[in-house]
Amino acid sequence: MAEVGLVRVTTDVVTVSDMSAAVSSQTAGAVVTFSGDVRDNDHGRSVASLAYEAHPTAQQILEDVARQVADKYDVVAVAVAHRHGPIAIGEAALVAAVSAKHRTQAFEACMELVDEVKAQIPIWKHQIFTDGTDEWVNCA
Amino acid sequence: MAEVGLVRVTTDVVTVSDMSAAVSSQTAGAVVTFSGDVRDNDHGRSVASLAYEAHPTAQQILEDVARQVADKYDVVAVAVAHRHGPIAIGEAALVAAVSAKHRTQAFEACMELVDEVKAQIPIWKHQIFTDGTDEWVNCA
Amino acid sequence: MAVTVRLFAAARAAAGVSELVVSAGTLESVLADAVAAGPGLVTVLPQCSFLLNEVSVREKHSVVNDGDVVDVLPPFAGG
Amino acid sequence: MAVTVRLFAAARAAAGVSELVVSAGTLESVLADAVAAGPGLVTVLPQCSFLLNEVSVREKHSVVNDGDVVDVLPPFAGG
Repeated sequence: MAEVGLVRVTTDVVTVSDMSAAVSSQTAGAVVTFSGDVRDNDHGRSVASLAYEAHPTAQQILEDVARQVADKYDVVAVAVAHRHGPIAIGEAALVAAVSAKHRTQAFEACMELVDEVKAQIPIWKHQIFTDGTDEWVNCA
Repeated sequence: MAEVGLVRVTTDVVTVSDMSAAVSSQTAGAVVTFSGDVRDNDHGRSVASLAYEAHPTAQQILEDVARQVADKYDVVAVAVAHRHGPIAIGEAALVAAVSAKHRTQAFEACMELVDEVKAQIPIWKHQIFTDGTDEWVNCA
Repeated sequence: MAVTVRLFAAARAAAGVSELVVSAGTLESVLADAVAAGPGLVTVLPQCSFLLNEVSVREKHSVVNDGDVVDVLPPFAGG
Repeated sequence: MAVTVRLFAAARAAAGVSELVVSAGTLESVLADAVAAGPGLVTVLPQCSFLLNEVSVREKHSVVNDGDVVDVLPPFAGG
């Protein structure tokens, strides 16, 4: 049974190195990581700054998603972290890592982990553009 | 057109951090990395030590593969390194990173990069088992 | 006692406050009271999902008792 | 002059040497001479691919001239 190595909703900087270390294992031959980084533009508009807001249940839901993916795939360990609060352009908002004996499982589980976190985690993204306007992403 | 950030056949330690740094970009929202690490067992046999041997054309072929993947996918940058010489258990033999605007392209390009490197690079793996026997992998 | 309505992200921005206190009733009556207290909510609510005491609730006729907490969640945008 | 045969990985291990010098001819004759010089090669060669001056060569009747280099490549195992 796969291990859930590290799952964190945090205001601290999150890094691929930390996630990778959290899933490292002598039995795993393959480690796949994902980093979703904050960009300075969105749909052609220039982003000045942004922040994420997390619901109090976000940590629990992130743990549930990690457990589901760990149970579904033939992997060794999974780890995932989502940052909230203000984030500087270029820094990571979401980082994930999966280790497995074989690379196909590691790639597939990491893809699904990222997809499911993005679908399920109760977190919101607020962007302030360089023209002074702002937007809550996905909220028309 | 995607950038080929760093391509290296080397006896030095190779790390996901270096590859990730080599593909980092303000325009890329997603970075996917792969690390293929040396294991202490193979098909149930205990591995004491191992080394990779590289053909003189390995660097050129790795560059060709990286270029092909960079041209095929809608990505920002790719980087890949393969180590040769003796490698300690737990260290990486092959590391790769792909950055892209969107995660699907980053995952798909990184998977294909790793598949193609494994298929095309003229490198051989020699394992010495704890029982004193040895094996050239894939050579019956 | 009464009911606490917690507003997040775009819902908080639209209402101008992060919490409202309204009367017990049904989810429907609670949300109607919330819109009365924070009229800006009217454009955001149709996109929102809701939690009753941190458990998802979809049925507008669900009973909301004194002491309950209703969360108003705009569409998520993690990652 | 003659032809240099470079042996890699399992091919080198089987022959006990990393290079052999044989006469010009065809790929087939070059490989036959290599097996004569390093009999252990006989079990490895059927799995190998070959380069002529670092370009892939498949046809056994390809001409190999004095000064050419033939590489014997066992199945790759990178990654």
